[in-house]
Amino acid sequence: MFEAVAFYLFAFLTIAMFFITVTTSQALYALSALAAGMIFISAFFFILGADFLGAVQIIVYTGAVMALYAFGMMFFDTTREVKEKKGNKFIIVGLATLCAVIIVAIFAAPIVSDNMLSLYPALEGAGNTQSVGLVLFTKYLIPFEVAAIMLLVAMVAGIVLAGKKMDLSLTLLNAEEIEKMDEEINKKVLS
Amino acid sequence: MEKYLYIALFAPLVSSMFSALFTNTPKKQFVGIIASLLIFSAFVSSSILLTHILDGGDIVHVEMMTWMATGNLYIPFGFVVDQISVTMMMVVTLVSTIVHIYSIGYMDHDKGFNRFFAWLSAFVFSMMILVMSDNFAGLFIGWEGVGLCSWGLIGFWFHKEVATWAANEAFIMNRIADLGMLIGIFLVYWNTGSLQYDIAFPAMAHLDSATLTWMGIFLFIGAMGKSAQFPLHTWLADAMEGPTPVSALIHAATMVTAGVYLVIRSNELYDLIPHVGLFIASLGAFVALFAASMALVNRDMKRIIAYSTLSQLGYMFAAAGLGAYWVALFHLMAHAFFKALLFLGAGNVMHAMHDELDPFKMGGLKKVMKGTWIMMTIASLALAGIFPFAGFFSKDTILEAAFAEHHMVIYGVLLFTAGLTAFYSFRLVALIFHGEERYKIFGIHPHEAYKFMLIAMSPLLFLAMIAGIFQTPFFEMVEEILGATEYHIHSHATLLIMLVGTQMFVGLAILYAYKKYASWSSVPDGSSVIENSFIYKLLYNQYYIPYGYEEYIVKPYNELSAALWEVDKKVVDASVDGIASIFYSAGENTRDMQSGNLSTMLKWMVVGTVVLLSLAVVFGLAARYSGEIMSILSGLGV
Amino acid sequence: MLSPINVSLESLNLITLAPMLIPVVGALLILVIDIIKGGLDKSLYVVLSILFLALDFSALLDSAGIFSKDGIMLGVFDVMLVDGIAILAQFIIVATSILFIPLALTNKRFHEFSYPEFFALFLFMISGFQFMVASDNLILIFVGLETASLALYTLIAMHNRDKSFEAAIKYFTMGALAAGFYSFGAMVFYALTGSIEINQIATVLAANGYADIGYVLVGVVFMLASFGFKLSVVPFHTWTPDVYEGSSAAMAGYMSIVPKIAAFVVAMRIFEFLIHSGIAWLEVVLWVLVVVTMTAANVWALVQTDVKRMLAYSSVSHAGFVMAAILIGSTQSNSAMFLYWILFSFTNLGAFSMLWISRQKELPGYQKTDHSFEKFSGMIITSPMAAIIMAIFMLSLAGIPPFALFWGKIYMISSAVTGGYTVLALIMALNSAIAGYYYIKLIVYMFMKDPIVSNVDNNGKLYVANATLALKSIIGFAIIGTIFAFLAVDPLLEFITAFVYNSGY
Amino acid sequence: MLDHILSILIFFPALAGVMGFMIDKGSIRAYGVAVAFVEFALSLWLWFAFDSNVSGMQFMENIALIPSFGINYILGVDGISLFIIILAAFFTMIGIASLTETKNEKNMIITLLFLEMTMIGVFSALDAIVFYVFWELSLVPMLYIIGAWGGPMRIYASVKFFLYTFAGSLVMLVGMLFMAYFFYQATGTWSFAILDWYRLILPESFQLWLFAAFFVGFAIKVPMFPFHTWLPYAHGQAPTIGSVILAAILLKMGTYAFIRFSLPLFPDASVFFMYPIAVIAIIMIIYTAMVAYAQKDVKQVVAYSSVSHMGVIILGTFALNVEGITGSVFLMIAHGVVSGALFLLVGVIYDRRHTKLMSEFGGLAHVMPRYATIFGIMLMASVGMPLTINFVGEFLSLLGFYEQSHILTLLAGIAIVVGAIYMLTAYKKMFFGEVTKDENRNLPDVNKRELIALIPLAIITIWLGVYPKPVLEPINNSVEAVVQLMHNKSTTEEAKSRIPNVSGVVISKTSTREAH
Amino acid sequence: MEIGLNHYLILSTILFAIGLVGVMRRKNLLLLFFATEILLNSVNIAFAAISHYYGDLTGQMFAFFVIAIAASEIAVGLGLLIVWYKRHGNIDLESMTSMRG
Repeated sequence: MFEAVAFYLFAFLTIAMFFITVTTSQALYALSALAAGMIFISAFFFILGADFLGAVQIIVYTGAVMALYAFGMMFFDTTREVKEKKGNKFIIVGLATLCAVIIVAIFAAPIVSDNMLSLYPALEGAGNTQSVGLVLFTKYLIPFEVAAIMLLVAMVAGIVLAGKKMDLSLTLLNAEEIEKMDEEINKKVLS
Repeated sequence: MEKYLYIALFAPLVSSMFSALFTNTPKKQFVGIIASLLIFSAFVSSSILLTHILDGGDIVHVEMMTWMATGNLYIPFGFVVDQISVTMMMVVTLVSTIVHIYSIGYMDHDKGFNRFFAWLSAFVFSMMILVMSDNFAGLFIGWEGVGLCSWGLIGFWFHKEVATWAANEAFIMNRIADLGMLIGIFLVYWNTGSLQYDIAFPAMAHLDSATLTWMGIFLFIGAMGKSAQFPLHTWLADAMEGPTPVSALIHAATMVTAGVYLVIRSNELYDLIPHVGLFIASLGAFVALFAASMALVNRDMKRIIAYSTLSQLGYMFAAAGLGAYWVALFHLMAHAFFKALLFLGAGNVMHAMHDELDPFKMGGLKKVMKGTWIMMTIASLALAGIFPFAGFFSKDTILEAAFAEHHMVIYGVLLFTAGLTAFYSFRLVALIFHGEERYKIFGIHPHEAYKFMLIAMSPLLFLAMIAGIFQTPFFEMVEEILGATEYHIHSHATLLIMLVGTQMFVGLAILYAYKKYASWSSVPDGSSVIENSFIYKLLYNQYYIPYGYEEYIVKPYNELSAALWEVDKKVVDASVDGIASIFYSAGENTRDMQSGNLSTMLKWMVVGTVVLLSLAVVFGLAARYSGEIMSILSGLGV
Repeated sequence: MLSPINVSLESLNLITLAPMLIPVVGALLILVIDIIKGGLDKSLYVVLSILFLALDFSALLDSAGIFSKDGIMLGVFDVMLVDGIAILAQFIIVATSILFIPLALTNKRFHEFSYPEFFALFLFMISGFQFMVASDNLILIFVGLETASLALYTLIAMHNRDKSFEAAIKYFTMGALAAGFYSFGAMVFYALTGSIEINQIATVLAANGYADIGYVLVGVVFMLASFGFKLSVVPFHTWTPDVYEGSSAAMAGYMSIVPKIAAFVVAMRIFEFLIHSGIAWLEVVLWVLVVVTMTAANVWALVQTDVKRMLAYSSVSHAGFVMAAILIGSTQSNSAMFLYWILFSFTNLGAFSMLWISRQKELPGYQKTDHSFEKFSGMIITSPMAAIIMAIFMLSLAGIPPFALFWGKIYMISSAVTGGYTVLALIMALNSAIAGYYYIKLIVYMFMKDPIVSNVDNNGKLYVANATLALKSIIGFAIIGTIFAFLAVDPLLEFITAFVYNSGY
Repeated sequence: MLDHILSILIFFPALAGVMGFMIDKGSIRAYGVAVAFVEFALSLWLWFAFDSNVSGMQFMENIALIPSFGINYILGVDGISLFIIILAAFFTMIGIASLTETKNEKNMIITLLFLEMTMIGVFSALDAIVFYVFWELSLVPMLYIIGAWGGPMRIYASVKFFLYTFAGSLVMLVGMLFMAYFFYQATGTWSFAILDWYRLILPESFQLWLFAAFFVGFAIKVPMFPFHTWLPYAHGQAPTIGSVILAAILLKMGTYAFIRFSLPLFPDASVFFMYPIAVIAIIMIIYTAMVAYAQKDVKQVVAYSSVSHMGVIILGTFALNVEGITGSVFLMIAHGVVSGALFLLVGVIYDRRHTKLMSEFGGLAHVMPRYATIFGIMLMASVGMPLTINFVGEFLSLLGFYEQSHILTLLAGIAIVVGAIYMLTAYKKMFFGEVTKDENRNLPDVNKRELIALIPLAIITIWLGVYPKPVLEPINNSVEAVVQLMHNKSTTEEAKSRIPNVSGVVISKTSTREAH
Repeated sequence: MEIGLNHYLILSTILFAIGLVGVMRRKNLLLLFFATEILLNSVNIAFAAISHYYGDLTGQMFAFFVIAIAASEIAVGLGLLIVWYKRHGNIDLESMTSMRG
């Protein structure tokens, strides 16, 4: 009973938050709603016994992602009301309705799960975090490492793109300009 | 004898090529002389061959080389000199020798003197191939060859629009007939397995009559074109635009008789299909009358003679169609002599009159052109069939044959035509040589032709007078292959009445012509009553047939061609371009899908997904509830 | 409580990781070098990259040798799956990368190549693609895919002008949506089968006889959408022309080959078993998608005014053509796909390189875009050799024999014929005719129009303004490969067929 | 060397073309003529070494190319292809020799040499894919020639030419792949070798489809009505040399392919489609002849006349007997010579007046008598005058088809009438009458360079018209083999009866020859 | 009332649909990126739920990696936005239509 109440409560809250996120014209509202929605999602994770995931969700999203976005928003100066041209509502609403219909059609009937084998069952007697750790560092070691590479890539990319290196475009400068620039740099280095 | 055969065949070719070398150089007298000599040598060779045949020698048959050989088909360049071809060779070489010599004078002042001889000799060569070939394919080579040379010679004065038009008309009309001929040849090949006369004709005896009928009809269509039979006759009159020696040689003596030659050559075929023969005879008789009627009122000297040629060709076909091949051949020969004479005489007159052709503008020329007058008068007498000139023997035999075969309608038509012939021939003679000297109005000073031209013509004059005596030897010579039917009216009395009656009828016609035209004094200006009568107009306009052709064939053809070109551009091509432009415009019209707006792009992605999703759900539901769906459907009776 | 797990090192089969790790090491090395001493010339990084890629290639050769001896290799808890198609795809990826990287050595300076980060990211990207193709675990595929994609977005943006940012942002945003689709698709499969390994999914689905076909199709749809994006299948293709136009010609050429072959391999893994299980819906939908992609892209290419954009649409069309292989799903068709892509990589890289060497920094008045058709007017007069080479690339792309792509094309169409897809075969053939028009259009400009006066004066320098020995050698390599492809087809075909067949495709 | 003479013939011009890039612009023509002459001499040597009594393939070469997919480099000639190869070499030679184009002469000559490679390749290939390679490749040089040196609409014309034929041949390619697949199904090995395919007997329903697929490719190339509309544009816009080679050689690829592929591979389908194709051929003959009559541009007249004549060739081919097919092969050569010559002749006047409109001429026979003479000879050949080269082919083609259908042959025979109409009218407009335009008054007659090209053509026209045997005999022998093959392969009753059994006939033929 | 897997799946799908609406609707790129976050998060719920109901950790793993991917994407995406913003002073996608057709 508790589970059901919790589910419906958080379901309602997430849906509401995300709905606000996609519809509000205030960027700040959107950001706040998104952050709230993320936290509510972590509640589901806790309900579902995925404690580790819930923690990661809160840390990564509310901690890191939201902070990034907040910085971004300040940078972009979008704290004011966002003016967006309204596109064709019909398409959007139509597509959304279609989605809804499809959802009902798909999940109205239960998914058969009799012959499901649990390949990596949660270990009896071990906490969620331990179990996750075990799987993560055996089976998913490689994806984990690749994810590390991915984060490195993201970092490098972020630095390159947002840093000073992109301020002056060598692509757009012609040969003489580049030469002049190089000379200036050399001067600086020398002086 | 083969040697003489090759000389007869190739001397004209050599002559032609020799003359052709000088085509682009100014006039060279020796070209004409050498050409004439070469043609004469062909004549001599032909004569030697003739004596050989007359002496009862073997038929000369040679095969020079293979022409085409493929599959079952084997066509050699083979030549045969038998009684028929030797007769034709004699006619051809004789007349062409005379015409060559005559032309040296006639074309004296022409820029294209050398070229003329090249074409003329080429014609002789083609004609020789035509008559000497031992198979249909060879015949067809000559057949087309003479057509080509006729084209070149009619259009000899190519700066004249009418001349070139007439040349093309002649060529194209002949081509229509040639198609029939070609089909006839195909029929012969696929039914008998060969195109050689000596294989094909015997084989025909075993064929069913329908096939033979078609064969006969198609071959005769070929003959109709070359011999200008109705309805393909209009080109002959127009062909008179060519130089007069050409008219004499090609359009009177030789080429136009090729059709008759073909029928005679195919006598074995036509003997098997008498109903086609009857058709040929009827058409011949019709053309004889038809052409003669047009000659009655025409005001162009050469056209009158051309119509008379046409008419005489009708006689020949009438004879051939009735099975009297030898009579046809004999008339062909006699006709060649006097008609060539007549044309050459007309050529003299034209020369004298500075190319004036309307006899009403002449008159009284006998004073200045005595020789020509005599020649033309005798030729006309021969043409009219007055005893004892050549025409009497040949033409009367045709009448007899028609009578003897009991084709009284044909007989009657031919007889009546004989009267018409006499009338228009002497109308012409009277208008040209008698009466007042109307040419003076036009300030012309006529003069007689070169003497050597007259001398050259004299053999023809001679033959026109005496050719009749060859009738019996000729009959004896050709009876072997053309059937030994002598057309004798059984009752001598009937024969006598017929002969005398005919002669009197013809004589009266001549007298009437003289009476009416010998003292003609004015040039008609189209105002007289008779000139405005319907019949006159009908005849003068050649029954409006050329007009009809122009209006109902040539013009529609032009228009249809232009229309088809439009169709080609606007339907066939446009549809191809249309298909291409469908793709292109599809691109143009849908490229806005790529609006460059990221939001649109995202929407496209979602749309694609949702569409696929809906399809998936429909399919999934259908699969899940397939049992129910089937039961509902079956309940509905689907 | 937890007991320690003993894993023997041998069972991990770490050798399977070698090819992917080499570029990672290379990338890290480049980054370290940059940190130690900045401002080094790009040639250093180019050569370093080539060296590491060469090492990568030899590692792949090694894997290929092992594969042909022992068959499919699994490694590191069965996450890695090194089978024939993985090896083939990696060969294509690495070889194309080796051919691509010297294109950095242009005569003029361009922004991205001046920074070592470019090369580091490039090597990371290759590694990402390699992981992507060498696994049947949806997680690793996803992570590899994202690694590569994120690097790729940055590489595009590093060209550093408005259009390239625009391109990168468009690509990125749509990529994010595609990532969402991918994860949703994976979720559906996971919900259905409790597994995220393609083999396992196939097994489970086959075991219950596709009872929940509706759910399966939902998963398939999302996968189709996500890979449709990567493979630029209409209507998920909309990023392609913009991104190609926005990035440098060299990058565009690279993008037309490498990301797609990686995506193709994954698509083969995902869709092939579904096709073989006889899902009519998938066949029909794929058929339609293939035909629409081929045809529509061709039709749009017809109306382009910029050569690079035209080539972008042509790449979409080629991708559609190759998608047919997945639909047909026979060994022959899958071999044809690899053959086609190898031949395509030569030709297309050559074509884009030709554009690359003619890249100007300032556009003259008659030229609205970098590579508008007008630019190439009368090239045969001013720069005949370049014109002929470009023409050969175009003819090859159009599928004119005996140039490279023709052989791929006939083999692919033949596989359609063999698979019983007669109408598809006809449409594939006729699409070449439509495509002929726009390839010929460039030839028309180059060979039949009068040259622009200013180009006559400077002797056609424009067309080779960017050329250096390195670029010329790459083009020479591509042109030789394009012309003499017929000599290589037979060994390639045997090699590919063996690898594909032994991987069970 | 004889073992590889075909490869040498194919690749010598290509090699020379590549080397040509090194030649100085001023000397390129001499180089081109020299190369083409050597090539022509080689082709004559091929003829000399060719054994006319052998009906099968000679000088075969076989090199594995893609053996795993059954593609091999197989070459060979028989009587059917031999003379077209010689003709291709010949026309390239005189084409280069008489070249009047001076703009980018070097590119033109190199392109021509490549074109020569592709032409000879098409006619000597015995592997479907190799055939296809050369077939497609031949489009490229032609595209360039028309597009770069043509008239005002040259780009439209060249692109149309390219895409149209390209689209058609792609359908053919699918047909080839099907054929190879059927062969694979039947034998378990892939093969594109034509001689292998000859051994495969297909059920009729398959034959019909494959025939249709091949037909599309060939029909557009020929070009057959209603696929012919690219041709007038291509000819109308192409430079002289382009038209000459297009008409003389490239169009023959289609008809040649019918004999090489369609007939022996699909005998039953050939019989099945005989009447429809004959009807198309007749439409081609009459319809295009009438369209030709309506033209104002003399080159268009010749172009449409080409279509008309190709109709006769098609008709002869689908006579399906030795006479007809031999005739059509011969007519290919004949039409090559004659239409090539006619295009050269049109080029002569175009070089002088820079117009091809007939209304601009008139009375040319006065100022250019030699030109008029040669034109006249070619004109007469074109209308099928006996003792010219065309007649032999036309006669045999029509004769052959007459066995199949009387009425259709009669209709097709209208060719000789309508052909005469447009040709004579055109000739009359150009050459007869008075000289009306002042520009025409002082036109120089044909010069030596032009005569070098025209005289040999005139000689061939007459020579092969009078004595076609040296050419006809090898053709005949090879055609007999083809017809026999068709007879043996045919499965339906109707086909068996329509296609004659030659083996019996051969004996009787020799007997008739002995009889003479 | 038992909360089953289906409830979670439906919730996940609804959130996914909301995300889609956001993706289609938003013109401001930053806000658009929010919507893509929603997409990924919605899937995460489903993964966690399936994982829970099957007693299988793979789903959690997937969700874990999805979070990592989402974080990386944001880094790169914001980088791109910053570059664009520096040049143009806006992050409206309507301003990015220099390439079309």
